[in-house]
Amino acid sequence: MRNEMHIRFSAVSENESFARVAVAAFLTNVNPTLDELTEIKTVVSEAVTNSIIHGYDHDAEKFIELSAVLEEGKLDIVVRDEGHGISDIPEAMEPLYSSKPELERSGMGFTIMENFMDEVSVESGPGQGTVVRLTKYFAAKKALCN
Amino acid sequence: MRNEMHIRFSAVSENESFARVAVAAFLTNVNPTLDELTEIKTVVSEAVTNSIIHGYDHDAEKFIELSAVLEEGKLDIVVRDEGHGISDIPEAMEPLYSSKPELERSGMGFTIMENFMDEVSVESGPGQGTVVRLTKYFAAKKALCN
Amino acid sequence: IGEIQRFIRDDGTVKVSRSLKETGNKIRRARDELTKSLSRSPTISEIAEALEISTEDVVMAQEASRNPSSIHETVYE
Ligand SMILES: Nc1ncnc2c1ncn2[C@@H]1O[C@H](COP(=O)(O)OP(=O)(O)O)[C@@H](O)[C@H]1O
Ligand SMILES: Nc1ncnc2c1ncn2[C@@H]1O[C@H](COP(=O)(O)OP(=O)(O)O)[C@@H](O)[C@H]1O
Ligand SMILES: [Mg+2]
Ligand SMILES: [Mg+2]
Repeated sequence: MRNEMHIRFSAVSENESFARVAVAAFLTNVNPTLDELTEIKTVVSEAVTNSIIHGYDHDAEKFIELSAVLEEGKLDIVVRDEGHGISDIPEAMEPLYSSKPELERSGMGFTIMENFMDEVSVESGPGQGTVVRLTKYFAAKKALCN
Repeated sequence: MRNEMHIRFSAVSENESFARVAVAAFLTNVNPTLDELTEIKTVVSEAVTNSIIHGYDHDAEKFIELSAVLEEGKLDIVVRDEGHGISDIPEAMEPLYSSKPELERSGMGFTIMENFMDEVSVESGPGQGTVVRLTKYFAAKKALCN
Repeated sequence: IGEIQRFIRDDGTVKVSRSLKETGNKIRRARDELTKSLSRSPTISEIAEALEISTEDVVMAQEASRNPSSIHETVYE
């Protein structure tokens, strides 16, 4: 069975927590382990925070789109903003690279996403917004653990 | 500040719980009491269940839209489906009326919504889907409670 | 050996459903105590503070420990 949800929400930092819990609640149906859930929530936080801070420079009038599709143990998450975009994607994805080090950003957002998810892809360009696609295989992971 | 979220999700009963938690998580920003939260979640359950059971006859390919807008203590919730619709709205909203009593539906869904929310309105017609609008004033409630 | 057993038990395979149900029971107890001491329903942040957990966990656990018949109890009480 395929199950999907698509959320559109105001780009305010308060909604970072909302986005995390919404994805966690959506995943409850596959009864993940605590670790799996923590990882997914962390990854969603990183992507949503990036959209709020880097994509929109904290413009509360803007919107972020967060999708999750579950199908046969495969989870696809998409985080999309229509913000400033990224000009050099490979550079942005390097560990420790941050265009806003003055905000004490760690530059580890994309590294964390790549670490916790099975696939990560980024589509972006200056003025074109950013789409981050994250995939995780649940069934496989579960088979390993049991 | 205005904060909004719009969710579109598969019309499957597993997502009833997802919808409840998503709204609860969104409301965390206004720090509701557990009682307030339980009431809102109950109301969301009733409206979403109606869309799944009555609107779509459990067609998992269909989608439900759930919106929540928070602005100065006013919460507007909208639950929308594109299902069969309701031909006689006043009759449908009567306590104990159910078009599917054989499913052990209590016929109390709309009554519960009217009981827990400050305003309830229904827009629907045969073949036109159903839109349920629910409003609750949070600030006022809180002032009363303190 | 105790160390190893603890390690094995905590190897990250704890299902969320179990953990949330346990927290849900603590929330119910905290809610009852706080309702008495405050003479009103506690807010979600008051529960979180009392149990030293996040409001996110309160939201998740409250749902997980939900009694399916509670809707009807709420209405008919
Ligand atoms: N949604 C986005 N919109 C615009 N730029 C982004 C977005 N996400 C990431 N970036 C760019 O990629 C860089 C690296 O992101 P990340 O690894 O999360 O580190 P950090 O957020 O700590 O800077 C950011 O500093 C920013 O320049
Ligand atoms: N989304 C909907 N689409 C079509 N019909 C609906 C919808 N919601 C409610 N109804 C109609 O209104 C009636 C009353 O709803 P409700 O008070 O929730 O009682 P119950 O769900 O127990 O039947 C339903 O039996 C159904 O005929
Ligand atoms: Mg980042
Ligand atoms: Mg009903």
